[in-house]
Amino acid sequence: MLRTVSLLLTAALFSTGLSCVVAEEQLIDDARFPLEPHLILPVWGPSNGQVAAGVATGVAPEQPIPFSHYLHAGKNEIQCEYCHSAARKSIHGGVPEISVCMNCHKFVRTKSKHIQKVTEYWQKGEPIPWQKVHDLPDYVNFAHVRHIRAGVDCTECHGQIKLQGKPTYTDDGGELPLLAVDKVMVRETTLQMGWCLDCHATHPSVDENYGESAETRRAELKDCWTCHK
Amino acid sequence: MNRRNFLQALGLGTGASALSACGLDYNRYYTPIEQILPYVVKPENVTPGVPTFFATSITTGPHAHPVLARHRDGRVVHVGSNKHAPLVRACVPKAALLELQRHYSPDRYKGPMEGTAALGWNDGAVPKLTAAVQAAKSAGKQVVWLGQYRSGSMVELLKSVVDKVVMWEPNGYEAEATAAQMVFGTRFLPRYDLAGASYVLSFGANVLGGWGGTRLQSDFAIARNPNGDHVIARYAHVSPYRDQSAANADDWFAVTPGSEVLVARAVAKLVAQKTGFSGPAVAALGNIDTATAASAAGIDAAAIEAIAAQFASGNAVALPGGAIGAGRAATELAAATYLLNIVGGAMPTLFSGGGYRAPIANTKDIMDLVAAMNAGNVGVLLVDEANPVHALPYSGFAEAMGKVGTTVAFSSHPDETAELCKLKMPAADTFEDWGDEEPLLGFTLLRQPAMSPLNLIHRPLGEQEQVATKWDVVSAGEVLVRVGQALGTVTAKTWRDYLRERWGRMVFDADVLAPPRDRARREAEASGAPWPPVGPDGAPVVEPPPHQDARFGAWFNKQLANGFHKNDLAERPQVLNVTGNVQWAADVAPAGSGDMTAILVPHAHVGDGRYANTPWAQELPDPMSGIVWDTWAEIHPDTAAKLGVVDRDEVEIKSANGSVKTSVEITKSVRPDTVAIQLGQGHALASMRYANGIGVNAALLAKDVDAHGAMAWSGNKVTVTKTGGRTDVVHTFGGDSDEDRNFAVVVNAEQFAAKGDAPADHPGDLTGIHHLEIDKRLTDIGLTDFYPIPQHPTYRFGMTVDTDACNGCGACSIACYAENNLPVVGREKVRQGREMSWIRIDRFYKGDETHFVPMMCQHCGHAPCESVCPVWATYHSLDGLNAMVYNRCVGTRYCSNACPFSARKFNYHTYVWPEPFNMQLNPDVVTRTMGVMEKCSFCVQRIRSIKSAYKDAATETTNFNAVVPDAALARLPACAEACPSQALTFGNLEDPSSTVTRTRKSGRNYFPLEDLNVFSAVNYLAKASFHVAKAEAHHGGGHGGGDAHGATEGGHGAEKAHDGGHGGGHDEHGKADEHGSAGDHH
Amino acid sequence: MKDVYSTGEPNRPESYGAANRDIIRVLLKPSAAYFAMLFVAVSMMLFGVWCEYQQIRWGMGVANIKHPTMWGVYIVTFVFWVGIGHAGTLISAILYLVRSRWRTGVYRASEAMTVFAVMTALLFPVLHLGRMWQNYWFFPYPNQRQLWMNFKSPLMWDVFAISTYFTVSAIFFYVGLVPDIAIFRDHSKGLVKKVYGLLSLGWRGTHRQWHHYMAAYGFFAALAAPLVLSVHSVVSWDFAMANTAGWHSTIFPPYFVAGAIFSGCAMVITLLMPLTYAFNWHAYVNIWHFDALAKMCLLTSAILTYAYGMEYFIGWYSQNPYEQAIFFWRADPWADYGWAFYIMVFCNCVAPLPWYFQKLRTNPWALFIISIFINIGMWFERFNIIVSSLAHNFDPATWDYYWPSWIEWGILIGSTGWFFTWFLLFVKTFPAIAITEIKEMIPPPLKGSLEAK
Amino acid sequence: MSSATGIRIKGIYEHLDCLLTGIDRLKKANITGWTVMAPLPRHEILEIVYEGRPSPVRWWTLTGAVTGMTIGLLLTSLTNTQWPMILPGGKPVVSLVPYAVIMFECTILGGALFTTLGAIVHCGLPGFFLDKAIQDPRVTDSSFGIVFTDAPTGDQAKIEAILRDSGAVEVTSGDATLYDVPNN
Repeated sequence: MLRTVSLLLTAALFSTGLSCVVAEEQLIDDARFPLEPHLILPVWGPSNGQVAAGVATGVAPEQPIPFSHYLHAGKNEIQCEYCHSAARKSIHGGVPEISVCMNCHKFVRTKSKHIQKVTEYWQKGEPIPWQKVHDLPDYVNFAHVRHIRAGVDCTECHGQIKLQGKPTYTDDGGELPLLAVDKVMVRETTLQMGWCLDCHATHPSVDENYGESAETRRAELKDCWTCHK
Repeated sequence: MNRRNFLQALGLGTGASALSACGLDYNRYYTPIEQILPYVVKPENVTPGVPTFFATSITTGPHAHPVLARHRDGRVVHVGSNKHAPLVRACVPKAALLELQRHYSPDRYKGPMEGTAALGWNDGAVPKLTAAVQAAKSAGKQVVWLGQYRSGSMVELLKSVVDKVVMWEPNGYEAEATAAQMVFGTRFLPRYDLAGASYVLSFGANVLGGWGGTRLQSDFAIARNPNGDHVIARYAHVSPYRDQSAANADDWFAVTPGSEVLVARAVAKLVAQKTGFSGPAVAALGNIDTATAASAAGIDAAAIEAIAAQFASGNAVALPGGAIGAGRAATELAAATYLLNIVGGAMPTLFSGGGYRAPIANTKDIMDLVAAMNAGNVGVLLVDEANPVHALPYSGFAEAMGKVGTTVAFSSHPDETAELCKLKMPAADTFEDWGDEEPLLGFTLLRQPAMSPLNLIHRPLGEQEQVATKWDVVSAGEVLVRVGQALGTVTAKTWRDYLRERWGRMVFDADVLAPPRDRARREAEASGAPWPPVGPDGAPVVEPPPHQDARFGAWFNKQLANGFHKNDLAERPQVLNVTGNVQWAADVAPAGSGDMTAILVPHAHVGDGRYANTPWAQELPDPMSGIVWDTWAEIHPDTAAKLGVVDRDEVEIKSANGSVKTSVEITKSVRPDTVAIQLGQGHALASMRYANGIGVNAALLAKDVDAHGAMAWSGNKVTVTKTGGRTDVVHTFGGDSDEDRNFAVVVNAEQFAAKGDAPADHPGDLTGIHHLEIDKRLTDIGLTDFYPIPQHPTYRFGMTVDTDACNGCGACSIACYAENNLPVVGREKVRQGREMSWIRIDRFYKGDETHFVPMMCQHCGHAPCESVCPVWATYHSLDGLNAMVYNRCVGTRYCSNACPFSARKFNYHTYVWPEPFNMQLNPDVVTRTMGVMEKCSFCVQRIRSIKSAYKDAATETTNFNAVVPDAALARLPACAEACPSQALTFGNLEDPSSTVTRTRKSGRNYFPLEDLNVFSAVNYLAKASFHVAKAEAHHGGGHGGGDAHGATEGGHGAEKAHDGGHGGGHDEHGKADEHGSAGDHH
Repeated sequence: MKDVYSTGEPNRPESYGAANRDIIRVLLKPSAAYFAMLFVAVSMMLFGVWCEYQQIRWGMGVANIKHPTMWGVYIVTFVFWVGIGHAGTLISAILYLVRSRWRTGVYRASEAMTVFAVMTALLFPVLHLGRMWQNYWFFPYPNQRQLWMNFKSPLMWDVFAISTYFTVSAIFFYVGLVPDIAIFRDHSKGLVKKVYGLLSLGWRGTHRQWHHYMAAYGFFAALAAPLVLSVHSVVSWDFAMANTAGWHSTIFPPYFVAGAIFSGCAMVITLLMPLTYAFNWHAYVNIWHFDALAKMCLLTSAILTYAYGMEYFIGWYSQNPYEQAIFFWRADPWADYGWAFYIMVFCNCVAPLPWYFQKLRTNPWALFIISIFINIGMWFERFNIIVSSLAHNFDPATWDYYWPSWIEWGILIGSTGWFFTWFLLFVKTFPAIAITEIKEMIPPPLKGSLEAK
Repeated sequence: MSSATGIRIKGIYEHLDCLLTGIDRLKKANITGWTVMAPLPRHEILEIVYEGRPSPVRWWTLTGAVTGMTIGLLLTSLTNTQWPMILPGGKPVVSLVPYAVIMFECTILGGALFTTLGAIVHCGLPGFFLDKAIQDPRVTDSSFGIVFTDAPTGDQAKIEAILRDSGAVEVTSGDATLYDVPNN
């Protein structure tokens, strides 16, 4: 008797639950106002995924062109802002448009296979799909312009870029030895919040730039809404 | 498992143990590697990450308005105000923002189609259209253009391509234009300048709800502001229905439907007697006596006399009936108001001829067109965003379309009419097109593309790839130019060339070339030299066309940069002469049988239906009823009692033409013998996904036009019966009364006019609010608060909300949606109380007044929400902002419970923007995910960028300590920028000269729930009313409250001036009469 | 069979060994009825888990919380269970300190109830979070973000108060259990013996152990006693510290503590009454105990009634318009939540009144039914305080009506299932009567032939 | 602990007065190293053994409470001074009134945890620190016992005599016999 009652009770409980949940799903599932469900067990990432930005250093995704900062910025001493001209004006550092590459590479090493690939993009009018290495979460408002104007050196966040992308040459029998770059761009810093805060608290540029109001600026640099959207 | 996956697994372990980077991207412990896609060649003056502003104009016809489109990384993300445009105050019309969302609608036609088969432009659609036009012309059939109001070059181009131009909108200005033809002999719209008015008399036109363009709202706000000229414009509304505009009126005369014309004429007669005006206008008024008019209108004759007395006292302007006054005598009503303006002396200052002059068709013209179509006289019908199939269900338009050889839709979005067209040639919309509009005589607005036609970039995301979608649209002008080329009537190569050529001819020539040419001619005439000058060969010198002049390119670019051109016609008063006579209809009463009259009202946001498929327009609550995503029937409480219905009951409304069933909303905003229903809804078209199935089409009740061919929307008797059903209409409003909690506060208008907002001895003394007293012993030792107000080194941002200027239109709210990436949650979730609007426009009825009080986060100095957050997700920032860090929020929702203003909104779900709505998202504001609180941030992203901009004002050096001046802050947040009435003013409370600091010293300053002592950064200015008694000085209490501020806010200026003994002295006597006598020294 | 209707102290078993054997009976093979109850409890719990899964997947939107009522059934139920969790430690600690004799029979079961109720309550602050997966942000631990928490927030006090309360009452509970588990260990065999052996920590009952044990037990009681009073005070500050009218009141701490004891004692009656009959424990728990519990309920009911009245008096006396409005509205029988108010008043102020008659106070059915009324009433008390104050908060334009969704009911059901699952498992595996303390009430075996020092 | 060098003796009593007599006689005979086992903390036993000496657990409790309070104060104050510009609701960085709640809770928590620790240490728990000889299922049931885990071999007869004379129902000694306990 008791067993029957309890079984019936449970069955009733579950069927009510099921119908409620189905009704709830119907209410939620409106294609006009789509919702994104939360993953219950986010165990495995997409195949092209990386660990969420900021956790690990040494991240170096494969890039479409084996570009070498070692050669450009290091050996040839091209200033950072020659190519990354947006950094002084914009929140973005600005990956240069292909026309900037072509300024030189219309004439320089045009026979290189990699340069020919760049030229191909240029001629087709397609952007080069660079993979993002220094990626901050969407809720962070980072402005290159403020840091550059404050006098923060690029290397303080981006690391020793001039030493990155050291090339090796393989003689494949062609006219030019083929350049190979092990890691085009490596994230050397964590880009984590605590890392940002440490610099905001101690960087000497604040005292130089703000003089008497440096203390206020230090407080402002610790204010959440300075960096969070 | 390959090496990569292994490393990822390793990385996950690291991530999990470091417990970091789990912010709003919580869903992705892995983030996809994003791509950086640089430009191939960077466009000039575009820097990725820096917004570019394009001066352009938005919406068409008489409503065209100059704005700045904010372009960011290839797409328009917001529409801002054009501060430099003359004749209009800097603001963003609601329609501009709705156009912005419409621009990104997923329902937009993606490209030219024949039936449902996709076509190409150059090899399909355009040749087909050209062939059809040529065939029609050779067969002697008409090529007809049916479209929304357009002016400027488009009209000229149309006239050279098509045979007949029918520019018609369902709730347009046909009665006004026809009346102008009757009275003044030309078909145009008069120009109203409300800024100088001291009495505005509307016979139904919702002047504060968009009638006549947003310019009138701004002008009225100027007229309403007594600072400077000590006059507050009084606004009287004569109409059976009180809409959002009429709710702002000081006097509402609820006349019987159709009788507005009688009242207008009776008033005009009386005014003419008072002013002694004589002339043809008086004669044109015909015979009418006050008593007859009063009895027909159902109001006292004394009321008419009072209106006339007010009107005759000068600076008065009368406005016609608009959509609500469109009864059986719609045209006569417009004519009567013109005559009233003339006899009242409004012409030519407040009422003049310098209005809109482009074609305006009557509904009768549509009916004629239908007849012509049925007769087979129309070979090609071109439809441009006009939807007579839906708006005029009895016109037989849909059937007639079948009898037209080729029907072409230029509409960019599907609607009932466009869907029936055989050929769909979706035109580039307002953000992708060139064009111009002339809303006022001599005031021309340019339109330029602010972005290249919409397309979704191919972007790999995870393992699934988004298919590239491109909206393959071409400007309607471009198509017409090509057709014109084929016909041989147009020589320009492109639509842009056509525009430039016309601007060269019409504007540049007059502006730049004509003055020296005239001078040369005068000199030639004086010296007897030949004119035009002759060359060495003796032949007259042929000047090149103006647009080929060497200076033209630079000149045109300058006009483009401005977005407008104004010549002296715009400023010169255009006097109108009464040339015709008016045949006054004998019977103005609604037709049909029934004991009620249906007032068909364009929906406050959806309008005549053009924004029905725009989620923002649907989600924004109706200003008066708070209803969203629906139509409803407004019924007077007495009538409801008679019918035995309550709110949300279903009723059937039946006219001679048809019937609709809809929900009851009981309100005192209608006369007992009328029922008001919203137009614009009731679409049943799957391709309009947001409009589909929303409400009913109230146009089913109306069929007839008046004697002059204008649609008589509100001229039908109906019977209302209870069906017994219930509806699921969704309200967003709670109580109608502010329960005397000082949300809605009035000042006596005359008192306010006399004093203005000049610093008062006792801030807030005009409002008559009794403040809680603070013991003198406490104020003496400065102990009014447990804790001092936080220190702010440079800024404490604050806002002033002028509830007298606010008319409840909702532009601020939509601007906020656009700027801050607020999701639209849809009808079902609004029912559950989940609307996300950061600005809630509270509507309160109090006394004779309807108050619209925009409530947003008050950024309190002592914010109750901050101290309760366990994780510091909300805190008081250095700039005095009540900051909310979304990605720190865990979602306890305690802050929302603590907020006395209920200003916080919670993300119940992770909302997704269906593509391409996501392209409108502001990249400076993160989209929030489920479980976090959000609220007004005073547009912190704009504050951040303007602070940065002032630091970088000099290109080479950086002034790190630059302070943003008040002028640059006043309209900084999106809401303040959008407000047509400039009711919202932003600024720095630490700056003693800023507007926000000054208004805090005004006599009508008040803070809602001030006694909670939260030290809001938002102060409110009371609404002026002609119906309240003058406030007695209320020193005792007032001082107590004031002193609290003076003592605790320290350096906030004048409030300090009356601390100490002054306030305390009065506090000692607690009696009202003593306060009264003490108040005399004001 | 002993006279279970007598109001006197029960007749104790004759010897220590008899007490052991009486209690050890719980380890016998359970009946079908037990399994049926367990099955229902587990099913209810699973239903709750299912609802919670929906809530995590789709967000808080599956619950009906809405502006301005941002706290609903979850917080109501949280406060309810925290309140239930008061009686156990009150009985075991405070009555221990005041050497109340009737404590002995009921304290173990009510302590178990406390621990499980607090475990149930602890679910709610987590699962009511919009982002429950971020709940670790509530705990102070050094992190790379250099972020800490706001210790000025009542919710933070809550975190400390509830987790401290849970820790201390769980330790207290366990410490009390150790000698009794040792008894079970010595009465069982094989693997079971090993498990009990581990759980009893190898208790031997040496004089040294008893000496320090008794000292520690006394200190635990002394520490737990103020904690009992503080926990619900802190919970009440969640409301009293917010300026919301209807919450912002200094009377809340005593009012909440009294309410907690009220509901807790009622829940002890509700749980122990069937247990006593099921296990035939009349020698340990009888009407004498229930009578005492009912008297506690009567006292706290009177305090609650006073508090309800005082809220209205202060609402009137303060002349605060917001306070007045909210209290007037709450008591309006035709207003949105009038029914909830009158359920509360009936269950908490009127329903216990029959207990003033000794006859009804000693009637098992009257005790059981009225205690259930009290449980319901106390849930509605929290519903009234939380929901009605929020639904009519300061800005009249936002007023709205809240009614829980099925998901919220489901999670409430699930929490009940969770509680009863633990409780049912406990009574069949552990001594639900404190054997050792019962032994203290039995006269020691004396030979009498030798002189006792 | 099997490092015992002496003899193990166990006496089981069924009556409290006999047990108390036994303890008394052992004390009078200046014999140490006994352990009394009881199914319940009879105050007579504790009094006769400890003669009113209090348990050192109280010092643990005091230390724990003071430590907890200090931690509460430091945790709240130091973490909030790390973010001095965050003044929620205008409240000062170090606001002792709200922190008092945290300090109170930490005091109780610290006190309880240290008391537990103290009790564990002083009671010699968990039991594997105790000699296996101190184990008899009868003492959790209804009997009492006196156990010598390491009595001097020379005293065996004397001790056994005292135990028997005072009324022990069973006296065993040696190793194997002690571990061979009846199990019911």
